[in-house]
Amino acid sequence: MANIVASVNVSHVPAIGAAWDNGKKNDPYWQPVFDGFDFSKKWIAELKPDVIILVYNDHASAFDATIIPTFALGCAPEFPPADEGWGPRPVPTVIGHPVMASHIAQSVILDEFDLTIINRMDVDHGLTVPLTLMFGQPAEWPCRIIPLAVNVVQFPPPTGNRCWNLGKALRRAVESYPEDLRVVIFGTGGMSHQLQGPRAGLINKEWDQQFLDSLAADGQTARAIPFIEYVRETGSEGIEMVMWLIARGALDDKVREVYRFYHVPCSNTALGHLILENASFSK
Amino acid sequence: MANIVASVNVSHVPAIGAAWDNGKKNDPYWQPVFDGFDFSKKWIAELKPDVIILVYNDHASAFDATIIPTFALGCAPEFPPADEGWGPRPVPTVIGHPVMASHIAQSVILDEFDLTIINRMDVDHGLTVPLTLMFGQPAEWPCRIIPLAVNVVQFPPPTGNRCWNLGKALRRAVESYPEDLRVVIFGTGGMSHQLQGPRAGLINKEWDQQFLDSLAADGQTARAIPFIEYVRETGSEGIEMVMWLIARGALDDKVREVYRFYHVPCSNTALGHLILENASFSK
Amino acid sequence: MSDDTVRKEPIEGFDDVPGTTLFDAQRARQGYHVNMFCMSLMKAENRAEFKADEEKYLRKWPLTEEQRKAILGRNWQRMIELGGNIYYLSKLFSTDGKSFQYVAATMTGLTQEQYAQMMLDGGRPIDGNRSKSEWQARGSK
Amino acid sequence: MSDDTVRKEPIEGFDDVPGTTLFDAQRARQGYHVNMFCMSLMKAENRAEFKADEEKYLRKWPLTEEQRKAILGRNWQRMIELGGNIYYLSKLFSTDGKSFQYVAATMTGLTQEQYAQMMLDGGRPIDGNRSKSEWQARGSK
Ligand SMILES: [Fe+3]
Ligand SMILES: [Fe+3]
Repeated sequence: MANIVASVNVSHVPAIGAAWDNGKKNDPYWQPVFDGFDFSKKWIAELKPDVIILVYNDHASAFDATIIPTFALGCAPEFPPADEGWGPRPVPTVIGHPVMASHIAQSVILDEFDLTIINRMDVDHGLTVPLTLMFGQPAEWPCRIIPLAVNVVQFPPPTGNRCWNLGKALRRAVESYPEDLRVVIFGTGGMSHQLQGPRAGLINKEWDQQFLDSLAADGQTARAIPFIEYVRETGSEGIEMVMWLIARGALDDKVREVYRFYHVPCSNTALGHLILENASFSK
Repeated sequence: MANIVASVNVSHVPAIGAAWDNGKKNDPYWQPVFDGFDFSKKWIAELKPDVIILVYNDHASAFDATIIPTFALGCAPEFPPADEGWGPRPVPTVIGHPVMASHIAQSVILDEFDLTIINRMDVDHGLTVPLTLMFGQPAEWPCRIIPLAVNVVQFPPPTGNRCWNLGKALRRAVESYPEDLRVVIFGTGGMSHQLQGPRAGLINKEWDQQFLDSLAADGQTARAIPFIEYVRETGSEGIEMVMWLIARGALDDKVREVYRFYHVPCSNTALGHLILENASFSK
Repeated sequence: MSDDTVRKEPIEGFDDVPGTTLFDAQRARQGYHVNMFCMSLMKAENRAEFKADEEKYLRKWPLTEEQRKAILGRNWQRMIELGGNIYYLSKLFSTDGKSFQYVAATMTGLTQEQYAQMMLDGGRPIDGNRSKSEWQARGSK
Repeated sequence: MSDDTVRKEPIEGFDDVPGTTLFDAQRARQGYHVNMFCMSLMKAENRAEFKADEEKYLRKWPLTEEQRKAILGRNWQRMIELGGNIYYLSKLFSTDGKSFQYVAATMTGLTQEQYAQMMLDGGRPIDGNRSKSEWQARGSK
């Protein structure tokens, strides 16, 4: 049977991708950001996941204003990098896992999640920046990736509680998959940031750390945070953090905090990064 | 406040639209079908709904194989008839209610339904045939229509129980809308039919009548029917009946059966039609 | 990658329903290009192009040879077996000016007249058609 | 039809958050064509066409005069107020070779240098920026 053994939570700031792609990774501004992932690169290279379920949000790239799915699972064989206005990022095409993705889709729909199935999709910085941070620049991404796109752009996003429960359903789906596969789930986006209006540039370190603390504990405090609190305390784009709850919901109640990194600023954003392993998991 | 006062359940066989559009409505084969809606036309003309929430399934018309939403709510200002391969049906464009539809979308997402919002969509026979049956051939449809498209084409469809609960959430959404509007909900598709394979042409009158009986009572028996029973007893396309459960879930526990009509054959299909009014509603 | 053609998770009881193909995700993958080809026929200009030269038009989709043959030969049952879904296929038979009833009949082994008469007589009865064992008992395939 | 510009259902507490526009369904309707225009810039050929003649290119979308002016003048805050969303707008400012930080800074009343320095210093603090009353108390708009 397949198993979700750990979660990787990480911001997916587009400027990180631009810095990497334009050879600025050793600039004084960017070096601390990339250095913050040295441990993580080693950790995931040793863990060797077979599949990553990558929870992210599309930033008006694959989906335009004509269609806004709350939860969209990528079941395609591959997902090319999107052209977000400056040409596609020079990163490998993401190779999916159509059979496992379809199994997951079936399982969570039967569990009464109202999924949208996607059989063709370009993936934007929300999905590719976390891969760059965790894997650098390989010729091919080292494992199969199942994208799960969550609407956090147009109000209302799914509630934190719904996201948490989807995580639980994903876990059941993975554990009912007959092949022995090691799965890691990524929750991306966040942390505090606001990209618009006179309040742009808002950062709330204390709140962000409390959120990380809650996830590293049982997550129940984070799960109950209402939309208005994300907006008020973490900025209009801080709502992306509900996606971390999907990843947390997919883990054991008890987890081990393996690594934490927090850095300000990253363009307009507080970069947060947290690796959790299931308490029940031993390498 | 707005109110759902009644449900109209009706098959949406494409051949009905073709018969009407090609002037065959008085042919001996078709006349009994259209006569079966004489009462219904009068009933709805007297009821004068302001808005219809029309639950139907897209038959690979608006959505192709690249994207399959489980529940998709139409929030566009208008919805043109789709070209299903023989040109669009010569029927009026469907006028939506973007403000109310957005209110409903917001409400049901906050109620933890994972809706897909649609801002542009052509509507196929699944939506237009019920309108023809209920309203004939007016220059414009007599009220605004909010389409709700349900995936019943690719397994798995939403469960009957999920559909029922979505009905309940739709009701809450409508009742929290500030304008005084009379709303009727349509559940379309069904009844027993199979359009493919050596078992094509299957009809199960007894089962269909029991389904109608359950909806006219409290609906709880119908709500619990598993997917395999629909397929086995009513044919591979009989699963469309889960959409009737959305309409039933949106009503009072107690309803009045106002009208029932059942006719075989309609092309490959058993045509079923049931009008229910909330027990709490008086005209 | 895992074998994509065998359903790993038989739907409980489904495989016992006779004469019926379940359009699940694996079928949808198998028939993806068949179905996307059919969708293209929702535009009048594409229908015209297809009618002018079917073989040439079909080259736009990476179909298997079996799928190509089934489409050109209008073998509806075979298209279903190769991952086509009846609602997608309806764009093709509508382009041909055929009806759902015409196409359904071709899959049953009955003539058009026999099928139409069966429907007029109340349709295919459920008794005897619930399970494969019922079909075997009466010698159907 | 009901008035489409006034939000009927204020999100509990949201209207008290200062300097922030909620991109909800009504904003999305208001800015639909602004956002769809931006999406068109995801193709290199469209970017070239837009750069060659912005006014002409914009005529493809039924924009309001205010929206048109805000786009041509790259008034990002105004685009947000008229229903644009920052992720859609990013296709426009990426076409211009501008960054999220550049655009965010223009909305704050700070210079680029001041904004960049504020971020280096740890960002805009949350204290004093939670509510409109806090803004009024310190005389911000
Ligand atoms: Fe993001
Ligand atoms: Fe149908």
